Amino acid sequence: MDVILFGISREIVGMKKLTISTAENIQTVGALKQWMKQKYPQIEKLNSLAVAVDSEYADDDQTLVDENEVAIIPPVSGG
Amino acid sequence: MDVILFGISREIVGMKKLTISTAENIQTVGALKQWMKQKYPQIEKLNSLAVAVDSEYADDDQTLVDENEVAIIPPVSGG
Amino acid sequence: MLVKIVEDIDVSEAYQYLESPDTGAVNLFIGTVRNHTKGKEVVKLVFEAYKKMALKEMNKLAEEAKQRWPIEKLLILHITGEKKPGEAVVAIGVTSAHRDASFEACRFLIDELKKTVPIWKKEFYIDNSVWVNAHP
Amino acid sequence: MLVKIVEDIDVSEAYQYLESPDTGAVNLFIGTVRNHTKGKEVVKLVFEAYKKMALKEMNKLAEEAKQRWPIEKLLILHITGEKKPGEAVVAIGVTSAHRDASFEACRFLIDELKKTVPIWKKEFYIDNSVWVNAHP
Repeated sequence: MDVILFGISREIVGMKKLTISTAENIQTVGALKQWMKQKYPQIEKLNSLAVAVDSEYADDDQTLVDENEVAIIPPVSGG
Repeated sequence: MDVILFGISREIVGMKKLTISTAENIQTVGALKQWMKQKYPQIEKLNSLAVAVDSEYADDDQTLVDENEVAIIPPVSGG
Repeated sequence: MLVKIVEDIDVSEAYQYLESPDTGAVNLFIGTVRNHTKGKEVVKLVFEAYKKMALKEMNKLAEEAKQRWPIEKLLILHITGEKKPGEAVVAIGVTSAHRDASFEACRFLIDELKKTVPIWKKEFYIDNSVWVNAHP
Repeated sequence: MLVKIVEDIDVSEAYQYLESPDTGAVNLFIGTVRNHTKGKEVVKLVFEAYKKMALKEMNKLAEEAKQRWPIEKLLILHITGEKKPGEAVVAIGVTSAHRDASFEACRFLIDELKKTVPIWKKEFYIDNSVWVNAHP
């Protein structure tokens, strides 16, 4: 599963895109958030953490499939 | 006393400036309003009628002297 | 602070005046001539001002706004003369550090301007014309 | 309706888009880079967007505003890339028949944009830099 990264989460991870092995067995948005926080503890310190699936904000219980476009959304600051 | 006129009051009177004789004995803003309404009955039909003395809105009891710049202010509609 | 009665409003110039590196928010309100009112087609508007007093009243409003909100720059422009549908007749602009003040002060200024500033507009339709607000 | 992510904002072009002979009120909000924040001098800002999603969210806000207010024209522009103090980073514009709708919808759009649209800004000071809002 590909996960795209922006802003501070891109900097924390040090990559624009993470390709997570199916062996990690991440099946939901909530599981992805947990995985991110464990792998990159600085993610935990952010004001908020959202995930977008196919460019829509997604709830924690939403199921992820390999074809989804998944993005980590750190606290927004447009305007 | 000179009285300057704008907008609909200018059109009702048919002049940009009225020069009122001292013989009319108009001593206050209120008296001027009364005089205007009697002389030009259509003034009475306006939504409101204000008088400015030296380019400030004036109360009815304000005294008028010959040196004042007096203006009739019909309902404003700027903007 | 730029308070003027002008022949034409140039929105681009107005914004240039309001720009500032010190502050983050600009709110700009532009009132324009509508091509219809109460179901009637409007051909043009003609604005007349008691210029000396209008400027005094506009400056009073500007001072009041500056008392009430932290304002960096403030602009009030009103035209006189003849304007066609789509043309700008009034521009109010407020620059401030944060958007609250710019929105609120801009709204205050246009609302009060319409109440107190001695400017009058006559609306011309195809067949007649009317001084706006004059009669109930 | 004009919703775009752009490199630069031209306020004069934005106003040209918003002009309309059918309506009387245009409210335009411009957010610019401030040269200081919390007592620190700001050298520049860099904006990054999840462009596809940002446009989707901006369009959702535009649609919501059109549901809530009688809007004739609506514009949302946001830049990405590097901007210096004084430069515009966001423009929101609403044209409507009367000023209530233009002020309220414009305010709604900028408030919501800041909450939901996936755009991020990094503030650069003389000695360091910070992703705005990232940390408590």
